[in-house]
Amino acid sequence: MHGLTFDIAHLLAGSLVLVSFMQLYQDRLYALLNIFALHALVLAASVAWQAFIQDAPHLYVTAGIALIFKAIVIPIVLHRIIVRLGIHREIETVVGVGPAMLLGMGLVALSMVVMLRVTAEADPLAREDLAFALAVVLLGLLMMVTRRNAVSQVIGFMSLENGLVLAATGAKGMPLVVEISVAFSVLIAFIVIGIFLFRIRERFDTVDVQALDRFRGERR
Amino acid sequence: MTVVYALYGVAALLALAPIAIFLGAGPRATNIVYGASLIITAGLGVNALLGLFDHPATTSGVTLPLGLPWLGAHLRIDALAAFFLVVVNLGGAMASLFALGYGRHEESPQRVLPFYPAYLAAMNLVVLAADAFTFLVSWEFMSLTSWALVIAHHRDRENLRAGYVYLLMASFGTLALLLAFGLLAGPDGNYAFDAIRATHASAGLAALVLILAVVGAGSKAGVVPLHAWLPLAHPAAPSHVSALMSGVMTKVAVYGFVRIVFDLLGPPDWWWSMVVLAVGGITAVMGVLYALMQHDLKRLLAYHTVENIGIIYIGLGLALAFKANGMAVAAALALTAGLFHVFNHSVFKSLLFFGAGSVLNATGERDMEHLGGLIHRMPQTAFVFLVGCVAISALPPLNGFVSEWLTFQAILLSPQLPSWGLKFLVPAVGALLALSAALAAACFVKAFGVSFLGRPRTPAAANARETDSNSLAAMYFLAALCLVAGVLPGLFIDALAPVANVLVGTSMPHQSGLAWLTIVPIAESRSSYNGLLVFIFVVLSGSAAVFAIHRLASDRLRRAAAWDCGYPDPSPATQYTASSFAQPIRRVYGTSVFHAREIGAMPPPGATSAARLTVELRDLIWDFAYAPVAGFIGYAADRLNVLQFLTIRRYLTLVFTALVLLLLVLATWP
Amino acid sequence: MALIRDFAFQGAQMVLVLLLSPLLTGFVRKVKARLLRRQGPPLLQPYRDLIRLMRKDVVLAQSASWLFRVIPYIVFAGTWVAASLVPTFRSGLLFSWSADLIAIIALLGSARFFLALAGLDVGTSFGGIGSSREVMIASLAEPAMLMIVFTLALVAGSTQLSTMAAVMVSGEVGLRVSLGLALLALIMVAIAENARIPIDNPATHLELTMVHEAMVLEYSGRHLALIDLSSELKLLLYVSVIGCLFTPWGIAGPDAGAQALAVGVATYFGKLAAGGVLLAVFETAIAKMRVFRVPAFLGAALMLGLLATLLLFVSGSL
Amino acid sequence: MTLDALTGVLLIPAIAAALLAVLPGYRLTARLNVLAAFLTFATAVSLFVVQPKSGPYLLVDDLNKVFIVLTTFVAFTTSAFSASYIGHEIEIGRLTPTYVRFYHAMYQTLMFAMNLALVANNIGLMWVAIEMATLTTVLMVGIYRTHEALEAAWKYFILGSVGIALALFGTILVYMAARPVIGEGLYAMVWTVLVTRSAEFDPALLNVAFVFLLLGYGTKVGLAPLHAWLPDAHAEGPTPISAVLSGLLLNVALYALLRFKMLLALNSAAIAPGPLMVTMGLISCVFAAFMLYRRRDIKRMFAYSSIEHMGIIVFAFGMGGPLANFAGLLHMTMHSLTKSAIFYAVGHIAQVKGTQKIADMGGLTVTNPVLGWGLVLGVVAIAGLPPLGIFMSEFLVVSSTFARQPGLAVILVLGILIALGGLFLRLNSIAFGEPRGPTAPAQASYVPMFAHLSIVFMAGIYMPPALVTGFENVAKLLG
Repeated sequence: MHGLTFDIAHLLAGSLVLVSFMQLYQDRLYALLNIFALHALVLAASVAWQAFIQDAPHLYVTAGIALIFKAIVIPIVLHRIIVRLGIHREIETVVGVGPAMLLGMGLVALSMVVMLRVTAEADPLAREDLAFALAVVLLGLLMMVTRRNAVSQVIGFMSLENGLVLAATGAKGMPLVVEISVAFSVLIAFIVIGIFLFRIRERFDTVDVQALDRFRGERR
Repeated sequence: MTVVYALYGVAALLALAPIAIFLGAGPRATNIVYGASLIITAGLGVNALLGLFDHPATTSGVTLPLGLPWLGAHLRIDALAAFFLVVVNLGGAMASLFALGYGRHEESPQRVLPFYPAYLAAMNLVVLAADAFTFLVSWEFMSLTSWALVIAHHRDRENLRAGYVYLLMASFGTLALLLAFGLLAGPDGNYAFDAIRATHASAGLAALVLILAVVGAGSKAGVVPLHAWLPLAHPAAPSHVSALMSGVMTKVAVYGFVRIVFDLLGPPDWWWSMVVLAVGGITAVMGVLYALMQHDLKRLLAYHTVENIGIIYIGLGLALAFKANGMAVAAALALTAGLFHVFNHSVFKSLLFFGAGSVLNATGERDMEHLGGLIHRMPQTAFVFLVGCVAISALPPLNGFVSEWLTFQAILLSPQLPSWGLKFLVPAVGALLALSAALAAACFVKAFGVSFLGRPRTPAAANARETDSNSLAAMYFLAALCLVAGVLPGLFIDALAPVANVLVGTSMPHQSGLAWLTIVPIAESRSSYNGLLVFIFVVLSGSAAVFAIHRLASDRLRRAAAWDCGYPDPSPATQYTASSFAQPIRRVYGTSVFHAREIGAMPPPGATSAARLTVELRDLIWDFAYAPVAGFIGYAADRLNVLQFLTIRRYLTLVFTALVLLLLVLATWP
Repeated sequence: MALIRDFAFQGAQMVLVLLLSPLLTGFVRKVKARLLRRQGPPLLQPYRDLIRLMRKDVVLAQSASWLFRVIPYIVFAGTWVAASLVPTFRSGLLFSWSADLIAIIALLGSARFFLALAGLDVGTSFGGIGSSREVMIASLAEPAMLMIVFTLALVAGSTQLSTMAAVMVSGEVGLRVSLGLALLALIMVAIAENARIPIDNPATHLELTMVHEAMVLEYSGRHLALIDLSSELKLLLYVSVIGCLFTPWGIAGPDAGAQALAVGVATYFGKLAAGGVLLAVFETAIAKMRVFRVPAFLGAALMLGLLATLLLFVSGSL
Repeated sequence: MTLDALTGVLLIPAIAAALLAVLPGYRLTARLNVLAAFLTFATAVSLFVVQPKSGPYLLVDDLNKVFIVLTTFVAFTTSAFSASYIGHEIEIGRLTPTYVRFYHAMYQTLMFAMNLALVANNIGLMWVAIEMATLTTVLMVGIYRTHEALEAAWKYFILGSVGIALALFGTILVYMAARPVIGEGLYAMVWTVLVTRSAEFDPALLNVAFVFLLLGYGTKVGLAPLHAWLPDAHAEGPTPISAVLSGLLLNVALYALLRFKMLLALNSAAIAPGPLMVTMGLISCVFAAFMLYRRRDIKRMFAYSSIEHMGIIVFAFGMGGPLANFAGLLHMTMHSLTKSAIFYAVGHIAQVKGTQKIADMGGLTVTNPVLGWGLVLGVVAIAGLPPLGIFMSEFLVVSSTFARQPGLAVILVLGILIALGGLFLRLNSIAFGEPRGPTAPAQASYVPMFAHLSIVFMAGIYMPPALVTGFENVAKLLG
């Protein structure tokens, strides 16, 4: 019994990492969106599974949020934004896909090394999960820093946060998980609205130095 | 008891500062503030003097519940402190008296009056302090108040720059001292001086502390190469403050040095003296050479302060050398020489700055090239200024000579020193001292001759007015003091005996008992000097000559045009100027020290334009010590400033990198 | 009784140097003239010059200040006092301990200080030239002189001229390298200080290379007389210093009898004469050097003095 | 939960925020704002009289008492300052009444969030509170709706969110480390429980957790290289918010960091948190010192000086030991007071001159003596010159460090010196020299500014024994 539960949990967590890699691989926005939806889907599945094996019903809420909000609502909204801003066929990676993948490998390895030093009596499930979660977090961050496009950076941030949720749900009996996932959804909503309202076109970094000079008197 | 009285005085001065703010800017405010500080500092001086003479009573401290919580503010007067308190408050009282007249011409008194008493109080507190924290607070407070006084005339960009450099160097020195005290106090923080005395630092630490003390106190005293701020800041302040900064504050810095090195640091190592001696010798000569190249009167005086600090350090270095080799008597002689010079310099440097201030008031000029002939318009100022010049040039029968004579006597005792380094260094330092003395005389011939003698070079100089009675009173008093200290040095040497007793364990032989008030450093067979007799001799023979000639030969006198080998030129422009007077010496020393170059631009044949001779001087110390630092900071600031203009993604990259780095640290953690 | 005697000797010394100094100058001039196959002025010419100048009116420049009129007396007094403290024919003078050799040098220094001021007082270009060059020369000569003093003081263990002379005359000193160096340096300094060839030319006017004469150009009458007298005193002083330090033989002790005193006086005259002749020969043999060669000359003197001192510091016996 | 001072410091701002959100009228709301802030402060002070017992959610001990009182006090004075500041903003029409209402509501919300973060006994709750504080400040930074304001707000928002995420991950890890020892559920996140058992936690987990917490909350503290949001947020928001950010929010984040440092310090097997903090502190100090030199915007300059001082404080706490901890606490207090005072002055100056460009202001001591000298005094204090309080703390930090780690102390001293150079370089042209720019007299209340400065001045000369013992206890607590 236990073996099976473990394996399924591992399977889901590992596939989450895998999906993160697939995200890194994409350089077209639509594709990226779809992959992210998949990411959220896998997360929802693993959270649900955790809810099941820990028989902690409140985790189902989290799973639900992940499913509805992240896997459906956000992608649709972002899709519309992309259309609105007309940036759907941009190639906007800073470093090429290859190097990004390599970096990703390195990060996964790093997170394994860091996490597996944890002594085993912290129960193995948590340990493996944490390793995967850390990997997902790092990959999300990597995504944020290797993409120029606001939308894909949001996606990066969200997959980072998926990693957090994975860790949180993996942490058996952790209180406030639901609250935290809600809080994060709010945060993301803010970001998306921000992009939408402030017309942040291609990227966050429209930091036009000239404009800064003019306005802030920070001329060099 | 002395301490308590002193504290009352300091408190009164501190209270005077906020009062001054509300008194505003009128002449009334000036009179009140300077009058009050005159009275208070005079009282403090007398108090300290009494303390110096019956000093067993004075070595008593008080501890106020101020400053560091679990330590409190320790305040204490021992002989050393008492002596320096005398110096400080004598200078303070005279400056206040002078300012009673001078201050009336101040254009922005409200920027001077509040800080002036606070400055005096701070200098007193530095000397009174008996724990590291109180000492440093007062020390930096002293810098702060004087900084405010330096930028009193802040509309002049130069003054602002001077103040800026000054504050930076002052804080640099303070931080160096802070580190020194950090070492002395040890990890569990025994900041009280008594506790520090009780523990003896290891040789390595002591060496570090010595270096830090030389740097920290030196940057305040203005030893080369840390002197750069001094000639900028001292002239920028109002003249009575310049007098205080040059005549008194540098002495407070010397006090800090003596307190740390002779008192707190424990038995000296043999090579310490070499550091101090080398610094002193170089400072003396460089200072006077810089001074010779100046034609701004106050800046010239400021550079001379650097020179005299060098002389003082030479005395202290010799004392250190003798002390390290257990030659207590010689050490006492050298230390007394150094401290006596401290007193002398504070007297005649204040006098000279007062004179410069009076000239500034009378003509609005600091540049000697625009002065001249003032002896006709301001005879009294000229007379006292002349006295100051003779005194600072170390010429008998005035006081400057006595202290340098004592230093020479100390040098003559040094062949007994065992260490070879000293055997080579001391004669060289002696030569440097002699050189600086001779150059100082040259420099003051220039200073007095160009600004007071000759014919007026500008209308301002031609229409100068004699300065007011208060200023004159202050200057006459100091001039008289120069003479008294010159002809009756025995009294002062005896007064310094307790200080020497405290610091090197013994003192010079008692002088006041000797016949004709002679001074005898070691033994009469070795050397002796009697300023009084020499003075009387000179006066007698001089007046005898006058009497004889006027009685027996002629006393007739006709006025006529100057002879000048038959080519008299009415234009005052044909006189020797300051720079032309310095030209031979510039040729001799300047070419190497300042890379001095003279560029003569002749007009093309037939052109009627004038030929120009321009002189280029480079301050190598600035170029090679200060400019690079400033350059580096500017460079680094520019490079780092890029980080202000990154894009959010790049900032995220920074965060990401930091995270990965830390995780790597963890991964590689044993 | 003894006190009165000492007073008498001190007075005698003062009068003696005052009276002898013009004679020495006259003597040097005479010898120089002879060496040049000239008749030369009579020996007593300097006295005549002085008296004549004394009688003349003083013509004072309009721009001259009170200081200008005081300075000659200060210079004279300072030099005279300095000269009268140097043991000439009898050591242990009453007041010799009131100023040691360093103080004597410093007294001359103050005399020079005021003289240089006088050069600037009237505000003419010549005076300026003179003063500026004078102080430049002094700035090297004085340290050199002090180094020499150091050397001798280290040998004698004292800076008191009487004691030094006593030590020198007692054979214990012997011949020393450092003393030789010191003597050489002292002669060079003496030449510079007394404005002799090759540093300066006491006999010229209206020449851009002159130093001392340019400084006192504006003086006339009794003032000029005093200035001249003091420079003559200065020459005498240096000769007697050299005499009392390097050839101390014959100087009578503090409690010497009449015959010893006679010897002392005789030897002193001898020393003066010898010094005068040597100086004259030297001056006629050598040409005046350019002003900006002077620093090298005096720098050499300074280096010699420093070297001598160093030798004594490093090993007491050299 | 019972109604005591502890809940008071939370309820008062909450209620006030609700009220202010609906009440109209600038005068009334401003007064109410001040009143609420004062009540909160009074309640906080009462914590010293009667110490309520802490529950699983809320906690009060010596450590956070200091923070709470400091926070509420500065919040109170700032509200007084903001009353006069906002008045002027309305006059010149930079803010509409609607925005002012929003502003006041947000102000109290921020107070609530910060107090919650300080009294939270549950690390999850603490995290939520800090996130809340961040979001509110983001909204206030962007309140002027200018291009640069939005730019700054956005930057702050993104970097802040990432920081929050990292901090959360750290928090989760701490829970994971605690769970095997304490058992599942609430108590594995309760601070007071964690402290007692942390020696048995898994060190490796704690290490990773601390790394994430250091970076997450360090972003809020403004440690380089995570500081990027701070200067712009200070420069573009309303000045009262700059004061609150520098004076309070940084401290709150620092407080969180300290809590976790204690946790790690108690576990001997885990890595020593000290070196990490020392390193980041030194980097921030020196880096910010250099950044001061090329500043053109007065508020941004003082923001960088905040970074520098946060560096010094983190350095001190990283060094540890009773003396250094004491110095760190003292420095933090003094810095909050001084820096907010400076921002009060700067706010009025910017209003008088109508700009924040240093190049357009000059000779303030001539045109507006009180403001000018106030600023000079503030800069003198912040530069660490005596006789003001920061000198004492810097004295303690440096002298106590130099005996243990000479190299570090030297670097720190250099940083301080360079910073002093940068500050006075600008001060010269702002306060002295020929007057430049408009010279209208400022209609301002100088009370808050001089209140702070006089406290700092007093502290530099005389520290009341009660305060000293309090700080000493905390220093011991921090180990």
